[in-house]
Amino acid sequence: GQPAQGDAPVVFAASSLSTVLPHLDDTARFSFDGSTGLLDQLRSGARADVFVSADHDTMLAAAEEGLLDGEPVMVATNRLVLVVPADNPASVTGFDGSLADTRLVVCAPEVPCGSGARRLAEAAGVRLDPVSEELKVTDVLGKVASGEADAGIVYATDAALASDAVTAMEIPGAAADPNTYWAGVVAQAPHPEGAEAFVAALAGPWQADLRAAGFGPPR
Amino acid sequence: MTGAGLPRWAWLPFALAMALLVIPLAGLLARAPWARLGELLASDRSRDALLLSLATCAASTVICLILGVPTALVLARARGQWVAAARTLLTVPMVLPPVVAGLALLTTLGRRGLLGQPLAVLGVEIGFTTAAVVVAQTFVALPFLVVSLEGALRTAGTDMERAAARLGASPSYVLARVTVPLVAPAILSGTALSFARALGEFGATLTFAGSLQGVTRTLPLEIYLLRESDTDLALALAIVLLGVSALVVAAAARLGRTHG
Amino acid sequence: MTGAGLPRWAWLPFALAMALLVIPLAGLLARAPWARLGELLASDRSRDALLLSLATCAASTVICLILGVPTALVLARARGQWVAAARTLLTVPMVLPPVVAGLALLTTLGRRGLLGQPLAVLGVEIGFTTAAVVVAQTFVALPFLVVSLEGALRTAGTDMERAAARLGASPSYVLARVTVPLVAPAILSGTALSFARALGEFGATLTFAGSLQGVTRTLPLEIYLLRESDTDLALALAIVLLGVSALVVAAAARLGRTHG
Amino acid sequence: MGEAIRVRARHAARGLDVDVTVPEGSMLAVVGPNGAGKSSLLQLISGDLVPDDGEVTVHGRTLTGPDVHIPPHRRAVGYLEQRALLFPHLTVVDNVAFGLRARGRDRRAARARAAAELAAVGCADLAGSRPRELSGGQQQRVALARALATDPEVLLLDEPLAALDAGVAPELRRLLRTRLRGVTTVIATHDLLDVAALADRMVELTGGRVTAEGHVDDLCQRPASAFLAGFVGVNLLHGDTHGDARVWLAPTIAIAGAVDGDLPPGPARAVFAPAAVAVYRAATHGSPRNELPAVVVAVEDRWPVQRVTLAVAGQRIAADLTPASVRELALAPGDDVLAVVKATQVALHPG
Amino acid sequence: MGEAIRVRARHAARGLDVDVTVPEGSMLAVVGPNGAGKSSLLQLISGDLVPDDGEVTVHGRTLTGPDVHIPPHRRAVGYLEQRALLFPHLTVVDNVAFGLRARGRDRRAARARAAAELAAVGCADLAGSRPRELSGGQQQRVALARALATDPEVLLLDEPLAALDAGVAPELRRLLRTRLRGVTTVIATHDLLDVAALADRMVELTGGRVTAEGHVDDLCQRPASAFLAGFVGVNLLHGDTHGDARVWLAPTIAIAGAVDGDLPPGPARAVFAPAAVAVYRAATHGSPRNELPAVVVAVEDRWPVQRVTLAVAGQRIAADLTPASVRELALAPGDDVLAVVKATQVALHPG
Ligand SMILES: Nc1ncnc2c1ncn2[C@@H]1O[C@H](COP(=O)(O)OP(=O)(O)OP(=O)(O)O)[C@@H](O)[C@H]1O
Ligand SMILES: Nc1ncnc2c1ncn2[C@@H]1O[C@H](COP(=O)(O)OP(=O)(O)OP(=O)(O)O)[C@@H](O)[C@H]1O
Ligand code: MOO
Ligand SMILES: [Mg+2]
Ligand SMILES: [Mg+2]
Repeated sequence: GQPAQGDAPVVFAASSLSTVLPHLDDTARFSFDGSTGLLDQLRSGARADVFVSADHDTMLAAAEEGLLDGEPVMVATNRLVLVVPADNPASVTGFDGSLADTRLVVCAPEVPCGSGARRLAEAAGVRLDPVSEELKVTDVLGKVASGEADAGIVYATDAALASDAVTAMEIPGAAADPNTYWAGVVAQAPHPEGAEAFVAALAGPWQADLRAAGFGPPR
Repeated sequence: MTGAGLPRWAWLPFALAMALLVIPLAGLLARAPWARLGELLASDRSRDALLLSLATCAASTVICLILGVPTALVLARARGQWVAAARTLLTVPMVLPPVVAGLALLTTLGRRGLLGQPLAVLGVEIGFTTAAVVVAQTFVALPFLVVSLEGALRTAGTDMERAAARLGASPSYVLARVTVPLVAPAILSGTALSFARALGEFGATLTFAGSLQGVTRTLPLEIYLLRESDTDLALALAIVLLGVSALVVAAAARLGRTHG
Repeated sequence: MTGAGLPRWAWLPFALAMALLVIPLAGLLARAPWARLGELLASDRSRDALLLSLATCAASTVICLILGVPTALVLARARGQWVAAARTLLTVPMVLPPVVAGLALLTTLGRRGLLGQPLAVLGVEIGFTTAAVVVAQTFVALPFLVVSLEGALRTAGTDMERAAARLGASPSYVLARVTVPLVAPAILSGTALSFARALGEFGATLTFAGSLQGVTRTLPLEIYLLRESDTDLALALAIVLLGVSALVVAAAARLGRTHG
Repeated sequence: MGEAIRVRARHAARGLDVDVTVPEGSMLAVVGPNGAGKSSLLQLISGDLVPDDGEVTVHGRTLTGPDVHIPPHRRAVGYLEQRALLFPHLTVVDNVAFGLRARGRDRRAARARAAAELAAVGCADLAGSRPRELSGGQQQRVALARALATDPEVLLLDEPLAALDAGVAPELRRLLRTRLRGVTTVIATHDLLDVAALADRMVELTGGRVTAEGHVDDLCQRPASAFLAGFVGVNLLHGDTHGDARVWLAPTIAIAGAVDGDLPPGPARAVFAPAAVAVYRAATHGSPRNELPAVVVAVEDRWPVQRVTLAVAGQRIAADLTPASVRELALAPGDDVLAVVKATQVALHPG
Repeated sequence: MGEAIRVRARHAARGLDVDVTVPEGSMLAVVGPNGAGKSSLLQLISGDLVPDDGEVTVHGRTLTGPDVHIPPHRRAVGYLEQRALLFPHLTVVDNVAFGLRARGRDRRAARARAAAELAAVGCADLAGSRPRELSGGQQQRVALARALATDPEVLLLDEPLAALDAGVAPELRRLLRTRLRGVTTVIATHDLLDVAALADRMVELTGGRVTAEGHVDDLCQRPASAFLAGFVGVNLLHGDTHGDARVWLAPTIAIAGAVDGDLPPGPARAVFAPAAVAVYRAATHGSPRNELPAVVVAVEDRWPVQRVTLAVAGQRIAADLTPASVRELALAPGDDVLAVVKATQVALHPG
């Protein structure tokens, strides 16, 4: 159910949710940034009610540092896909040998999308030789969409947003090793009831909308 | 009589510099969705971001003026070894990567920060409020005003101030009625620079103030967010940002010329 | 005899400004892992990032000098309506949010960009190369040099240049032997500013050049990335960045003083 | 002694329309009130000012003409202003060597020549100093050495001594005279001492036009304009003569004097020194003296004399009296007196 | 007429050690070579310079003393420099009104007073102009009006006319004289005309110390130092007297003159004008005249006379001759001549 107006929560959410969440709840107020940046802000005492991270490690850290009230719940998954510019100038055929000698961009291993890509490549026996290891998935998508890069590895939801500029290709095994999204109520939340309601809605009634935006179901 | 005249070859590097700096701006303009501009900018999010940016920039610019003019005066007129040190310290925030600047602010003014903790005890919390945006903008913009104004103050020299003192004017009266009017063009252009820099502030705001629509999500943050989902709107907002900056800088230059 | 003297109250805003700008720096220093600093900085990644940053900044600073000094000269000495317009255009990149700056560069010099496309046909592609980092740094740093130098050139006036021309010196000789030595302190401080700004460049590099260890991942990018995995190392690198900036600015100020 | 410089030019914005020549190796003084166009004339020669129309030639070579304009740095013209404008970042010797270095002379040769020029202006010992360590007079000397080190065909001086202390100016004037012997020079000045000590010929400019031209002595002894008379420090009265060694200032007032050359009937002027004028309360009737009815306008101290300004037939003259006689006469503005001048001390000229 | 200003102060860095008083309502001229400490003395009075030790009192009030230092803006001391230093952003009338506005006077009253001061300096019609539209002379007038509009108890003038064209200076000097009647004033100057036209008393500073002090007429007529003699433009010869109206310059060379007051045996000096000196090639033996063996040092044009510098018994004197006589004598440096001066034109003083 919709939380009451007066109890509208402040939601700190990972940037990849910035398109879908405002459509789901127009009373809550959102602050979007990378998961780590948000964690830093919570550590510094930011007054938030809900924290939604785009990976498990960050949420775990938040829980360990006592920044959460109760247990976080997994609300979605997101699989990695291969994107190429709409005209596919390097004639990439998929997550295979055709990536050799192309200008491939991926995320740096320090960020979740980067570590995931590496795991998938190892499993598929594909050698990744990127020209750039970006700091944010946005930058990977930006470089592919502008044609600067021939291929890139991003989340399915990102690919969906830029569908007229890029073509997405599935990566074998990606659906089985997705990135997980977690939501939790922040300790000493100013709007605890709104927060609880928001997390519950994410895990329940809003699942269909998340799915429509390209997210996968929680596991 | 313009001195020795310009060496003719100087126009080549000038043209290259203009090309380097102007062509990318032109590229941005070329890609902008001009036809849909009005419609795009009419959205709630755009309006909120634009109004928030203008309001916070106005506030931080006023603070920059109040703090910056006396600071430039002290740096230009006081003597001693420490002045050089103070000047260097003031310049550093100007060149810090904004994210590092934001981290520094967070460490200091955050609820658990050096100053933030005692302030929080007093019930004052600025993190993640509009006030935090103003602080971040002031932090990055203030040095621009101070540095450009200090140079002008040194150039203007102290002759007129001495003449005023000899007519019986107190230091404050001299400041208000002689010094400030004399360097008015520099104050104007310095103000324009710091306003424009505040308007473009991104990294420090994101890190220190967060990105909450209508509260802390300024124009650059909105552009950053929209880049992924709505490139057209992002570009449209970038054009607005660019236009406001150029307008402010050009207006200050023109005002300064008429005045000076 | 320092004119009218400072109004005593001017020290209050000065102290506030110093506090606002210096305390966050102190906060950063306070949180830095001093004990582990040596060990942290010894890693390959740190070394690569630092060396890349120094090398690209050196290159972009040299380009800034080559392009910026004649550009400032043209702006200071040429006359006409268009000079004001050129000056405004040159200032805008200085205040653009770096991400927008990077977008602008991508639209222009990218493989499908205005200039990038013809260049790509000729086999020149700068995307994802160290050259792209230098271009991004030059784009954001050049205005700093031009703006500060132009002011100094106007202040210096043309008397000495005229005197030199009357002794038979050609415009180029006058530039090299009179104009440049006369404004040497301003050139120095402008160079320091643009070096430091280039060193801190983050958003434009990220958006335009990418981020590959040893090729395009400069110190600020490395700091941002390390925040995700190794906060201590990130802080240590931030301290290094801060130190190098402060050193360069302070050294230029000192050199300028001895010289001027 | 041929013609070294010829300037024939018009410049509407500066209200200038001149035709001036300077003979080889001589110095021409240009005098005239503020804004008369003195500096503009020099700038035409240096190439800093482009005339609307006309020609500037030096030694027969056209520097400025209908289709030519040699820029300042390619003219062999030296220019010295009120301010020395020494380069602050160079030592004194390098300042002087600057022009030669700019012409590609090697450092050693340029320095040697510079040292010689410095010695010539008595500043040999300052070679290693910085300009800011020099007094105003020393700076001006060095600037002169610097201007001369390039062997300019022509030297232009724009009030080169005006900014100097009265104590330094005479010394520098002496130096200029020695050093500029044989250099074709044009000097714009407000100071009679410059003209007297240095120049051969002079030109009076008024409102951008040449209003008098000739040898210094001629113009000083027979000043034709109020400006020149004031410049020289003598009294000038205009009137008419019937050709009888008297000039009528008014129907009943005439001044008698010595005729120098011809004095045909018509307009004429009388020239005499303030020191030659005595003031009396009542008529004296002595030997051939002029007794002109006058009104006291002002009395002013000019040690060691008192200068009394008088109005005679609507014109102004000055009388230099001893303080004692002023006290004795108790002169005050408005008093009616007689200005008495011996006829032998008055020179009459036509015009 | 009591004492309005008393400065008794030492300042080691400026090499200053002075004790000077200025009587109420009078003008004191401070003269001396460059660097003598003239400006420093004025700065002590204005409060811009703090002495190491000493006191500055104005009308009995201690402005600077062992434990007091009233800052410049709280002293009722006006200060006028060479440069007018008008505020470029204010109109002329607002420049003049500035001091009153700074004291809290309302705009209307301040403007009215300013207009009156402007009228007094003859610049009423410039009230609405900007300083940059004014000529140098006009700027200096406005600066004077501005300084006087605050009714300073004391006015300090630091070479206020030195930067002006020779044409404007006399007029401004006249104005200063009228306008400063009754204002206690100290003027530092290099120009005898300033002293003669304006000052009552004068002080000679040399190397930071007072080396002569007294009434202008006394010091000018009996200059005791080479600086003062040169300043006044007279010749000064030092020697010894036996008390017989002669001063011995060397064992065989004496100059006779008129004794003014007492002349006890001992050191003495002879003072006479350059115009009183004639030059001969051979002895003349006429009425009571001095014929001093001399060597020509230099000949210089000083229209309308030629100035001949002579060395007499190791001292320098100047002789002003007509160009005709110089030509006739064919004088050249190094020539041996006789300098002839009538004894009645030489004043002898002790000291
Ligand atoms: N740079 C300039 N631009 C336009 N007009 C000028 C400029 N300089 C001088 N004038 C005008 O040209 C005329 C001649 O000026 P010029 O400087 O030649 O006079 P001057 O005889 O040298 O005067 P002064 O004795 O004051 O030096 C004046 O009316 C002056 O206002
Ligand atoms: N601001 C200063 N700081 C240090 N010393 C100074 C300063 N101004 C002057 N002096 C020194 O103090 C001494 C007296 O200088 P002052 O300016 O009073 O001389 P002055 O008589 O006014 O000379 P001038 O005729 O050149 O104006 C000089 O030795 C000078 O070098
Ligand atoms: O350099 Mo930034 O963090 O994109 O403003
Ligand atoms: Mg002139
Ligand atoms: Mg002085």
